[in-house]
Amino acid sequence: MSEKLMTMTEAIERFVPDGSSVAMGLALEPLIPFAAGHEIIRQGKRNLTLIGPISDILFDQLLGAGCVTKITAAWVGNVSEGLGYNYRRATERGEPHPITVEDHSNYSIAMALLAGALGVPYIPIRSLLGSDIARDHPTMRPHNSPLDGTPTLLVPALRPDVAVIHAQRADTAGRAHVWGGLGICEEAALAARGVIYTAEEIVPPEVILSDPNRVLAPGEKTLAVVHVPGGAHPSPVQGYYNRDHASFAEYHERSRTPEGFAAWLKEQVLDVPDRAAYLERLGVERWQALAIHTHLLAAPVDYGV
Amino acid sequence: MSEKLMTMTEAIERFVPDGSSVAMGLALEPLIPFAAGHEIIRQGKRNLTLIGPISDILFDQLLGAGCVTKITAAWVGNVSEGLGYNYRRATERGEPHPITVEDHSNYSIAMALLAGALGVPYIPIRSLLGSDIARDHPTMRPHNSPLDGTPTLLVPALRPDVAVIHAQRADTAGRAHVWGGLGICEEAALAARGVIYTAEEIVPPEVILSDPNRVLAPGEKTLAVVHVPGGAHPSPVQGYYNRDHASFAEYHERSRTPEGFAAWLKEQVLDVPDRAAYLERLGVERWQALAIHTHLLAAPVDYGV
Amino acid sequence: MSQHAPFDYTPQELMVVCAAREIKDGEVVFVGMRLPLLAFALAKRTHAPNAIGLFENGLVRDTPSSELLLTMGDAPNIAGAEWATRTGALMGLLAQGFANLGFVGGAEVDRFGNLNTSYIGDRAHPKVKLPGSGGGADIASLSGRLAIILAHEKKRFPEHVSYITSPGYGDGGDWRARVGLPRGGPAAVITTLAVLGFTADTHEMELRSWHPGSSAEEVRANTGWDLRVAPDVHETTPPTADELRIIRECDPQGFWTR
Amino acid sequence: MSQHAPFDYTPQELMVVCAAREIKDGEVVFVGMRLPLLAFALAKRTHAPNAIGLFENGLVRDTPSSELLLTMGDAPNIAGAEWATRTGALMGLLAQGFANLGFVGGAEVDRFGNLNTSYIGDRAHPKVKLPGSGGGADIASLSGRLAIILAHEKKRFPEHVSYITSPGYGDGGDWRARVGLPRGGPAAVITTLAVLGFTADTHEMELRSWHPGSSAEEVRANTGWDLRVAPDVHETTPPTADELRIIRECDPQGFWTR
Repeated sequence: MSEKLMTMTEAIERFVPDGSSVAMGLALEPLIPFAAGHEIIRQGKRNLTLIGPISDILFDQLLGAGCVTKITAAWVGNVSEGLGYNYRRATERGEPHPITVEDHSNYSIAMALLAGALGVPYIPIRSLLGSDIARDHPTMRPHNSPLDGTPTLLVPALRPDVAVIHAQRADTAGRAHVWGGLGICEEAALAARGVIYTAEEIVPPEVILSDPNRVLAPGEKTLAVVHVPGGAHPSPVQGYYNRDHASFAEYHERSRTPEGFAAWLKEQVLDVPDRAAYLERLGVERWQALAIHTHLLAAPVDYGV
Repeated sequence: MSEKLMTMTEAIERFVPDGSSVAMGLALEPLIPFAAGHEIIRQGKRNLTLIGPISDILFDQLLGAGCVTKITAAWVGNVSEGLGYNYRRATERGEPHPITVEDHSNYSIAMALLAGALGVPYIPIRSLLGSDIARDHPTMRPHNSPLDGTPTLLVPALRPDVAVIHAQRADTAGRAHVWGGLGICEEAALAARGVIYTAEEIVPPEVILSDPNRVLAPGEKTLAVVHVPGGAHPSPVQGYYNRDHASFAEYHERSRTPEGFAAWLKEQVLDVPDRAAYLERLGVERWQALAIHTHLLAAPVDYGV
Repeated sequence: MSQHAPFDYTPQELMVVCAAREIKDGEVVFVGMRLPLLAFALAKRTHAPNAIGLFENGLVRDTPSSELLLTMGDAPNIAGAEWATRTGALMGLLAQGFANLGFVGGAEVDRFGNLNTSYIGDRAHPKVKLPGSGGGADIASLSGRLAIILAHEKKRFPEHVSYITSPGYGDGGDWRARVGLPRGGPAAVITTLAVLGFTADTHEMELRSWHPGSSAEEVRANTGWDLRVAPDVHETTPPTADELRIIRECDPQGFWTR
Repeated sequence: MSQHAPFDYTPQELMVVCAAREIKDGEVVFVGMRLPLLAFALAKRTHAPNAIGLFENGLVRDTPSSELLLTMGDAPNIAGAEWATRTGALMGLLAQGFANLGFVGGAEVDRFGNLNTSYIGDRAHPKVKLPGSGGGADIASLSGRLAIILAHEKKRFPEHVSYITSPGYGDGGDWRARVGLPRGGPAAVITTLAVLGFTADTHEMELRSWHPGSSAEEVRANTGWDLRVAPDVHETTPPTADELRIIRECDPQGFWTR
């Protein structure tokens, strides 16, 4: 089992080339890999296709930074605040440059990645029939079921080049425990050609192997494991820290204008070397306010033989 | 949340009517609900359709007892010993009566139940193409993908009337924790119109809700919860007891002839009122020999907020 | 209480109460975000203690969250859930017909209950790009009944939405069956001014009740077509003191309700 | 060693050794049951320490089980797995092309490597009803290479199997591509008498090596058609003392190997 632990810089340099398709924000509001996203911005990646269900401001940040030419998602904005201004500027005015958007619903993006994970060409669903999402989508197509003639919408398999997933803990061989809200993390990890895990903790293999039902995907899918405490802030990590609602509000205000966003980006991303510096900038007090105040341990489970 | 705890007698009487389709043995070799199967035999259920991936002698017993008219499965026999003699007698000589067999593979039965769980009409797979399983199956059909014209085999959704699942622990509201080898338990629980859980332990709801990622399916799917310690013997239950290999060997020998099977059935099922009496018959010494000798606890998980 | 009610609550609080009233006891409710989160909590604590909540991030809850939620993925919404699974598995239950009722919001709703949360204006060069469907289009496609919540402004009630994100009744009548949707359709539209429903045959929107302080005339004047009025149209029953107390316990800062 | 070898090991032990030799280091192997379980353990402890094992009950293991397994679902095979998931998810990886090599057993194999584990004789009134596919048909359909293990008896080697449970090369040539199978096909047939392979063009079975104590003649006499013989046919390299020691450590009672 090869060693997959590396720095964020190396992981993004090696496994997120310009032009690649990158699945992120797969657990919906929690576990969003902001630290990885910010490193993508710092490295000036270009022509990325971003894939995800909803994206709680991370996609908006990558759009504003000019890294993205295509969005394949069900929702892009700021969940607690509303619209994403960079998403609006990109789609309405082509700023900083035009992008293409492949609209999905949360069910259709989940089924597209599930089809990729299952190695099947498509999954025929009965949602979105009659919607303009189905009408305008470049690859979904209506098809009457050969079994009974009823209408279905074929959702073609989607296989991202890489999925970036923030996990509570991982080992250096690339196996991770992820818990809480799971969203489409598993479908994406299995459908992707490879996975980058960013993790709150790096633990010995025996910790991960002590609970194989909790492992997200086999280590053979893993490209890199990066140790990034706080790597999902301002999104929450079950059992580690809560959502920093104020950061989402602040981003909403400051990203209203291109100039405001540019200043935010310089201050929060470009002038910040890494996540440790980011958390230092955030300040101990604010960080501690997000800390877990009530620990809720899962009941013991015995895999004994 | 309604109370769903009841006796095995009541659960089988109410929720496994003659002629129903029953999914069992869904974790493959472990967690086979033998106690429930034996109660089905004692109640003399008839014209059942049994659905499962493989069946490690439980299906053979139900066939020999005359409960079954149809098998929808990938494999029926005795995993550590080989063939199932009642399955042979039923298919080769129509004894005790003729049955129909819908052959599947483990992947196709999983996809049939997954399609039922996802509410989609079918899943198009690239396995079994050119096989006689595909040629002879009454409802699977070859179909070139409308997306790229490549051959696929459409596996239609399967929705059992009831899934019977043996769990390590459940609460009286019908939520269960199942761990270890999972097989197609989840697909079947979600595809079935209802679920009967037989459980090693009945625990307070807070134990189950302490680990929502470990819950197999929502309680609203549950018809009944039955407390049956040892209810999976001779199959194993991770963390509770190991597989009783000798019982499978003994069954193999004794079921070789119809007379031998009849004697086995009388002794092991018909003359045994319930699982407690069954375990008493088995004997403390033999039962203790199957006990967990090495406890292997899963690493702690915090759902804290 | 009721004659003073208009001064005792905000429009959002009344909308939460109207939304809660759509939930019948024992129903499985696809909750979604914002006001419906409070409506679910309110219903559970009043007339629907056995209601079950579904969330598109993969959650099933038989109890409301212990804390105010700004997102469905906040840690308190996951702790104590009865099931936390994959979005695909949860949406599969929705596709099976597991949800009796679903809630969605929107920027625009039209005469036949079609919702737009994607593009205002031309799809290629939109005047406003909205965030998109999320799970809304699925909830609208697959729930047994749909309740829509939005602010009542003329621009938000065009005769035809510029983009159908979440299908309502299309162009009316049996459109849903014709396009292959397995069930459902909008049952209620809850706005800042009124509660509206849909006629049984043509599935056209109609005014069911105006909120205290508003009127049928004001509602029709703020609707982008000649809105039908139900024969039994009446004033919306205002919130009770109990309902308001519970809402304010759930949202003490008024994040969603002020 | 080799001249005494025939007396030092059982046919099953030699088959385990031959099966292990099919596993290359670092490969992902769909293990299945019985002898391949031992072959996987042997390969891991000798030339293929980085091989990964897949099991159709949803397991991925990077270490062999600590105890002898009578079934893949035995508790020791699950404890310490690197992934224990749903059969559907695991089979999905197989369908993606994740497995380099798969193992299957069978009751009958024919000239083009098609396997029957379902019906001997007429499907409607079979002479013998075998247990069926299990995951075998999927492993044969979707693995990068397939290794088949069975006893070498004439009745088990008919020119055409009476029922194709697990597709080999059909009627030969490019049949797999024609029927739409995405990859793969049998690479080796390991029997009690020999190791056989398949020709590159017609995909017809051919003798590659006879086991010590057997001969090309004996193998051909126990095969139900005029079996081709590879130009470089030779005697099977017998097990080494190390290989036998490891096998006997894994199966001290000889449950699978005696």
